[in-house]
Amino acid sequence: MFSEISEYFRTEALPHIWCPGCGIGTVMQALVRAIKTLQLDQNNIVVVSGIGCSSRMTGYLDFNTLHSTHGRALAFATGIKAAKPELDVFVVMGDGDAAAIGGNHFIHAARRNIDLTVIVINNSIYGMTGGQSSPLTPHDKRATTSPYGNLERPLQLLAVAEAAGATYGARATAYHNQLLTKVIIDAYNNPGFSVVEAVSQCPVSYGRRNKFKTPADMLRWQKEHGIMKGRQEIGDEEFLIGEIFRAQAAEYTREYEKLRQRLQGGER
Amino acid sequence: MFSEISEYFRTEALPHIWCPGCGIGTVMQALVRAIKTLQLDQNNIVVVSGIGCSSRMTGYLDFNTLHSTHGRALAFATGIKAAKPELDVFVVMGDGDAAAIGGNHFIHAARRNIDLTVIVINNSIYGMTGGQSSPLTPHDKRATTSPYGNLERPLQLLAVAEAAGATYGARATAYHNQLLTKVIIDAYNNPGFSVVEAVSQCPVSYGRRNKFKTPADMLRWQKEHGIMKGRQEIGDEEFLIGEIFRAQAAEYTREYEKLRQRLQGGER
Amino acid sequence: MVRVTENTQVIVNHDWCKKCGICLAFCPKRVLESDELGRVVVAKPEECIACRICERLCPDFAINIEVSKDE
Amino acid sequence: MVRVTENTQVIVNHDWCKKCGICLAFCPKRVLESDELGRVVVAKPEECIACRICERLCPDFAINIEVSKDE
Amino acid sequence: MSGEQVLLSGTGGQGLILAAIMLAEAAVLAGHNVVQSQSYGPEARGGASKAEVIISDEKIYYPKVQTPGLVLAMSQEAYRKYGLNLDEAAILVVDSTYVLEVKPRQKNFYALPITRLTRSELGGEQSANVMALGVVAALGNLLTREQVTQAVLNRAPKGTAKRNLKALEIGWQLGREAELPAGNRNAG
Amino acid sequence: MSGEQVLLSGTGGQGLILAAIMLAEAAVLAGHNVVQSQSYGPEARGGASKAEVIISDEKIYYPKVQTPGLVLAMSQEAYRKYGLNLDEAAILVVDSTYVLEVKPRQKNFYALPITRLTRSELGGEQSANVMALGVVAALGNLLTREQVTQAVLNRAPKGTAKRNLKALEIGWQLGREAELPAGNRNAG
Amino acid sequence: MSNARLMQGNEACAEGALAAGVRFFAGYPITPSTEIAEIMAEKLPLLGGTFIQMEDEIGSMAAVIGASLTGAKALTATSGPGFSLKQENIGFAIATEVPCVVVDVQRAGPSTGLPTSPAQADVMQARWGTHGDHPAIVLSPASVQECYELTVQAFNFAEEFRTAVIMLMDEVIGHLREKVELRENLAVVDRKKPSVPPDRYIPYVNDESRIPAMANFGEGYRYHVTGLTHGENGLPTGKPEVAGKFLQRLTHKLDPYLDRIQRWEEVELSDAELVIVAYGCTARPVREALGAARREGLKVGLFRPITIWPFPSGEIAKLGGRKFLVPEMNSGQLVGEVERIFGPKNIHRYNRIDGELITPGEILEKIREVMA
Amino acid sequence: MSNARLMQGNEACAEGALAAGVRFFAGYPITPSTEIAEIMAEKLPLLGGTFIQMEDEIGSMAAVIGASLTGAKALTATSGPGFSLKQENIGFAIATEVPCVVVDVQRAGPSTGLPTSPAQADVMQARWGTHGDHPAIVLSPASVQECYELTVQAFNFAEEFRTAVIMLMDEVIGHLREKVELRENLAVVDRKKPSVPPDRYIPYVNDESRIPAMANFGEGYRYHVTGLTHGENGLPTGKPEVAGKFLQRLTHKLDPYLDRIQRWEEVELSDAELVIVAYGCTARPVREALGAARREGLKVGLFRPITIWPFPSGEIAKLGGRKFLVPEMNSGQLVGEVERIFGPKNIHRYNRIDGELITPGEILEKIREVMA
Ligand SMILES: Cc1ncc(C[n+]2csc(CCOP(=O)(O)OP(=O)(O)O)c2C)c(N)n1
Ligand SMILES: Cc1ncc(C[n+]2csc(CCOP(=O)(O)OP(=O)(O)O)c2C)c(N)n1
Ligand code: SF4
Ligand code: SF4
Ligand code: SF4
Ligand code: SF4
Ligand code: SF4
Ligand code: SF4
Ligand SMILES: [Mg+2]
Ligand SMILES: [Mg+2]
Repeated sequence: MFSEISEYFRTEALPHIWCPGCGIGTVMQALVRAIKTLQLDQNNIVVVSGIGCSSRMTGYLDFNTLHSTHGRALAFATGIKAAKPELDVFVVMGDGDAAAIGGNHFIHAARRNIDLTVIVINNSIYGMTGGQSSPLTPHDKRATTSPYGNLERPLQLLAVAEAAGATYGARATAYHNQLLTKVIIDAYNNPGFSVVEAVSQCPVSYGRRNKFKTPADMLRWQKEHGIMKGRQEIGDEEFLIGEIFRAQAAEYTREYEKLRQRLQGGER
Repeated sequence: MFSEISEYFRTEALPHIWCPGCGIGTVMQALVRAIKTLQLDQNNIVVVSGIGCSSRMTGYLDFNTLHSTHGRALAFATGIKAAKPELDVFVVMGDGDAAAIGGNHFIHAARRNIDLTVIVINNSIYGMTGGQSSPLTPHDKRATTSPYGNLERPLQLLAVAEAAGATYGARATAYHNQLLTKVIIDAYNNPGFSVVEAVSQCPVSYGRRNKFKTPADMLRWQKEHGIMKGRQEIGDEEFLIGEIFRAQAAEYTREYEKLRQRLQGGER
Repeated sequence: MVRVTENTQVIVNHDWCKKCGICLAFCPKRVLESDELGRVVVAKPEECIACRICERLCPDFAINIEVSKDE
Repeated sequence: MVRVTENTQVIVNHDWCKKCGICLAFCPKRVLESDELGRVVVAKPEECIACRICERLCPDFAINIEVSKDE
Repeated sequence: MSGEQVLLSGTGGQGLILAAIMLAEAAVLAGHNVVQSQSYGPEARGGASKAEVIISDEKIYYPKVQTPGLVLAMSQEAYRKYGLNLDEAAILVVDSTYVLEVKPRQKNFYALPITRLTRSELGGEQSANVMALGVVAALGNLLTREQVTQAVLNRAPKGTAKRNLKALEIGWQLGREAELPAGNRNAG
Repeated sequence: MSGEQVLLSGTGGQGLILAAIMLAEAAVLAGHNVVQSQSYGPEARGGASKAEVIISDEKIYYPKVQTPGLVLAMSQEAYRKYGLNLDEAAILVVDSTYVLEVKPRQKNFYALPITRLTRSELGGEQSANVMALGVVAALGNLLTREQVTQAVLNRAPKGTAKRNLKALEIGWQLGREAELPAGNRNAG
Repeated sequence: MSNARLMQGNEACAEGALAAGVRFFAGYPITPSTEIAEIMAEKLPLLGGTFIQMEDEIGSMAAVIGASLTGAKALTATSGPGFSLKQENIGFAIATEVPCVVVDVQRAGPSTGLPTSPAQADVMQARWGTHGDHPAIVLSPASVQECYELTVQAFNFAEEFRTAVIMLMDEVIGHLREKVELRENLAVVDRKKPSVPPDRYIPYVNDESRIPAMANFGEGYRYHVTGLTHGENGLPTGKPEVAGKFLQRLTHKLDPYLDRIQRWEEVELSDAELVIVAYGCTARPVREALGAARREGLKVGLFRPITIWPFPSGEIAKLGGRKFLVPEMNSGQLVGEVERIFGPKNIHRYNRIDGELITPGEILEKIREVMA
Repeated sequence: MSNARLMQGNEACAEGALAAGVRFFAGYPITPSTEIAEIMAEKLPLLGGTFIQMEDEIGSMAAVIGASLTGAKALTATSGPGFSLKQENIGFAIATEVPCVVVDVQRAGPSTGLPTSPAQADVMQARWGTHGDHPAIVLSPASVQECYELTVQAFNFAEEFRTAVIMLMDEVIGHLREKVELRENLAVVDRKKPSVPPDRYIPYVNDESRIPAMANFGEGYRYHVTGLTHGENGLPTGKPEVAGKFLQRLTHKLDPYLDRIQRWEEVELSDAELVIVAYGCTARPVREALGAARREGLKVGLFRPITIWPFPSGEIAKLGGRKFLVPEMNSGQLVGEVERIFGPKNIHRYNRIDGELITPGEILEKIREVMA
């Protein structure tokens, strides 16, 4: 029931602007349910987003919210967290936002292992601008700027996150939304840079061009192709869901606090 | 003897501007020796660099050379290679150039597996601007912007390259300069995005601050800490040298050419 | 055994519903149907097992399952 | 056995040499020394084994090993 | 002809921009000058959508509709914004499928079940835009049926030509018929 | 004092900017106004290096040296650029370690083996800049020895104070002695 | 039936680029410019050219410059936020004299602003957006036909004068559909190639023309391209004499060609007491209002700069003594250039910044007010 | 001995920031601004603050805005190429009204140019570098003492008027060492906090002051910050009425405060027949030349804008009827603003763009020429 979670929304801003059947709303619900489960102080939560359909999410959530510039959400969030580490900082980005223009901030936030909980809404496309290919568009799929099928390979976002130094990575889908809620909770609880890839449907800018008749068809595709981690082999269009990696490393803001204390103790 | 390779230099521009003992000159020699060995057509070679001490290399080399903007060398090179795939395109960058401001172009050039031969001169520091920490500065080391030792962890550049889709990765040092020549040759021969990390000494902006008395000390450190791949365990400041990874994937410009031909054959 | 289904209400907020058809497609009990203009109709409320699949998949918070406490 | 060392010439280009000391430090035969102003001096030319370590490590192309063909 | 101004309004996704383009294309085929423009909601989808066409034999400078000669409203909101206070000299067409509350109007008013008809005749709402175009073109007396047909063929996404031609035919018919009993009808 | 202009020149890495800063610092300690500036080669190293100090009791507007009262040249190139055509009223000091070819000059000329002396007395070239500073300060008659000493202490990188004080002392001595036989010496 | 085609401004721009010989496009999508990229994605591989979607606007600009160095005519297109990001590399193209064209389809800002609404607020940015002194050529089309023709012109200027040329469109014109004639006989200019063998090629020669001949990478003329100040040989130098000479040539390279570069349209100016200076989309309501004003007996005319930079000050100066009105969809940008000619007296402004196109009615009212 | 300290311009800027209460710095090194970052790296953790070196200038600007939203006074510093890259996010800070200060230590450009040489060629970019209409405050120090004091002032303006303020320094001033007194009694302004409880807080209220009170993230006032046009509640809207009102307030928010924002220095103007308008490093040779000129009997004075944007046009207008000379280390930028006041007659320029500071001798000669 919406009323159970309505306190976390700016209800006056609803209904939202997303298209019929767009998965972003479902991901938003999963995020809010995670925050409710975690019983976090609403005043202490910051949600930062970039620009894109996904990033419009911040306008609907009743926290301290920042709808920043395309690709830069993590850099804004880094400033927020570094300046005031006691805040709980969530970052919501689209796949283009995070992996195309924002790729550099992504690897460096991961390298610093700064304590941010990051949700990348992967709808395999630039939704907001009407369906151009993104770095996460699968090979051969169609987009307005890949009219003959995408020549490029999709970026393995979680693999890059891990190589760059992130300490938690997971994947779920709009369809697997209870898993999504769970991995967001785990991501929050990991004291470091934690990434959740939320596979979502964009029926309007991606589905139509790639033979999905209805939003429900896209959710069915998620259901069938999202394979719980553990299974040995995965097929062509299949992808793993669940926790993908976890690692140990020093967290940036805690290290910085140690430095402050060391220096204030007179040491250099 | 310099005269053996002098044809590849703009001799009138020498001596170069690098500090006494700086390793960039040694890396430049290794690169030129590789090109000589490969017997490439000088007119067909393009060398692109960004901004930094390392990137000044292009001014000394007698090829088609482009000294571009800080961090963007790979994006310039992508334009060159995509527009005229028959050119042999080498890209020379500093560690800051490639991994800090240029990180995004790095992962996307890797993802496209575009046929560029990339040499990242890793001197662990921003040399040109006088010794600020770079994303490859080791943890705890000193730099003008890490006066209390670097709090951050260095980026695993080759691991990120591999995760992002590069198909060849190797490491050598100014000291191991014959290995360096060899891996540059291999990198060139790999038809795809190929990265060579050339560990180099910056005695002035890094060495002085980090207890290296002389350039020779830094070369000795390279000699002792560069471990040929194959050994099972490596110690603290040690690093692997040699070929680090190799993979198979479609190359961007060849895929694009196939598309052109497919379309000109009337197919869509 | 308590049959919760009896006290379940399926409420559609038509102001928010965008007629995407997701709830219909995934309701395991086919409680929901659409009318000729695509509007969601709670055709078989009595069949609802309060699994909340519709609620969780609805991108628009437009479908609500209310289970009354007094079973 | 041909002793190539005999026909080896070690030539320092003082216009380019920056007195970094690398060649000195790595010459296995201590052929090279530095004078009081840090300039490279080919102190023991006859010891040179033409290993070219100095040449390859010199960042400034300032040291050259010439081996004459007629041994 | 000097400045026929047509405004097609509804919600994003109804394809009204494409309909407007087809109308404009037909006008070009007829040798007229034409400008076609549109305005979007927040970056292209969801909310209100408005497409405009001005057809004239003189040069058209200002590209936006100022005094529409014909308005199509395919949603209640669009009706409220563009239909409610429309000059009675202008033709108002509403899709009665969506526009349920209307203010009585003396003349030039046509409430036609365009989307409903598309569903029933073509099994789905796609092509409601082209059916609407048929209505508008027929009522507007702007262009010949051949010109509009050609425009639809030129601009319809591939694979949809047949369906759209059928929609156009029905729409054209609908428009013609609606006109027959001379104007003043309220089919609300 | 109105506008003492000092120019320290040589190559990057000789530490002349630091010497200039120390000189300026001493002038501040002495209560004068001062501006200190420098110019670099391509982003800070290798080539020619020039550091300037202007000391005055009036306000100093233009921050660059226009008519130097004292020039130190620590490389042949620096000598060529700033020493060769220097007005004979100005003092010229060259480091004879590096400046080997000089044009004869009637007065105010001091060729001193600064770097050579630093090497021999302090075992290495570091602190040649401070030795030069000593020479310049002593010859320039600008500041007291105490002020310069304090400035060196304030500005020397930590761990180098002792060495630098010694260099300063030698330099000061060298300057004083050079001056004794009254000007006109060519120690080339 | 005529052979005219109904076309969107963005589409006409893309067609113009193809007609000019463009065979390379690198870009990153952004409303309201995206259609240009989409059309290029479809058409370029068919023509043997290359379309590449880069990871961001900075990379797009870099790739375009890289492609141009190999000889390709290269285009990129963006809008406000992306235009801001491209500024550093636009400066690089200008400083290294690599021909290319950058389309900015203006939307309402600042920042994300009103992404789907029009504005004309990047006018000053188009001139001054990159750091350091630099010349600039900026064109402003007011119709779909002009989108086509000026894109060809933009490439001609880019190639002839070896610089980055800005096509400053706006959302109204970019998304408008009008009849366009794709004239085939448009003049197409190509960069001047070296007329000497490689060993005598001076890549940045400072001769009278001020425009050095340009060799393409891979054609045997090996030379160096750098954003550092450089000598005629292309190699970096910080020597004030050499750097200063280079910077003088660069900054003033367009001066001898102003006559050819500056373009404008004049409407009913001969007897006009009020001159309206308007460009881009704003020229259209002005055109419409002109008729109405004349019918009221108001002597008013239009001066429409087509080249907005270098601003045709000389031409406007000839109109001295009259009143001026500069309506803009910004809070007053190009009006400053008119003030620079005459001082602020008798220069009036009309500004609208809510994302809605100025109407003919507003202009008419303002005309009455100013002429009262 | 006085309590004055010898300090570099960049150092004084850093000290000024600390004196203003800055506790956050994010940056990316670039000559000739790097010392500011280096000093902040050393000092901030000692003071309980935070220094972070970001991956690039874009990220630095973003981090600074983020930090400011939590209540920290935040600084970044850069030079030309980095300033170009920051433009998009500078526009974001201005549009969302997040206080912060951006230092641009100008070097000679365009592009990489002459990285270690001075120029004043980012003057127009500092005003117009980001896309879309926006207000701008830009300060220009001419001495090391002023670097210190104006940095405090910059933060005061940023906090009071909720905007990004630009400290436009140059290589000469940034690297110059002079005596500085670190006055302790400088007024420090903090942003206005909400005076109402959270449920009555209107984050972007459009009241008479034009400057809404600002709540910091984490203090119980949950609100939305977006670069889209937004209503008083902070939520995005494209409605022309609402967007237009917001844009009007934003663009004109400084208008009521011009008196306080515009600062300048006047030297010997009362009887001056020639007014030299000079700023930053160029004011110094002018100051020097003034004495010599007066000794020759030439009646010349200096008007030195300290606030260069908003340009103190009103004040200069009062000097009408005299001749003007505007020397700049660019090819003519701020001179355009003087022309806008009077028209081009009697406005003279002197420009040098080879990376060398203009000399007093050059100015004197130009004075003689103009007054002849
Ligand atoms: C600097 C900049 N470049 C481009 C854009 C245009 N733009 C807005 S959203 C977007 C991409 C959206 O894709 P994604 O991040 O995947 O989000 P989605 O809309 O799919 O949720 C782009 C390119 C912009 N606003 N700013
Ligand atoms: C956009 C931009 N930002 C910053 C700089 C200043 N800058 C020049 S080189 C450099 C870093 C050099 O480090 P690296 O890439 O590691 O090269 P190195 O000098 O060590 O070889 C920086 C930050 C610049 N030129 N442009
Ligand atoms: S375009 Fe796609 S991602 Fe954006 S709101 Fe519509 S369905 Fe969702
Ligand atoms: S600063 Fe370092 S990297 Fe740069 S030239 Fe000197 S030694 Fe080499
Ligand atoms: S899932 Fe929600 S929005 Fe979609 S049809 Fe059902 S109730 Fe309506
Ligand atoms: S709760 Fe389950 S059974 Fe009930 S309507 Fe929803 S999906 Fe169907
Ligand atoms: S290595 Fe080269 S530069 Fe260094 S001292 Fe030896 S010859 Fe000179
Ligand atoms: S070639 Fe080998 S032995 Fe000969 S001087 Fe060089 S390093 Fe020494
Ligand atoms: Mg997406
Ligand atoms: Mg480096």
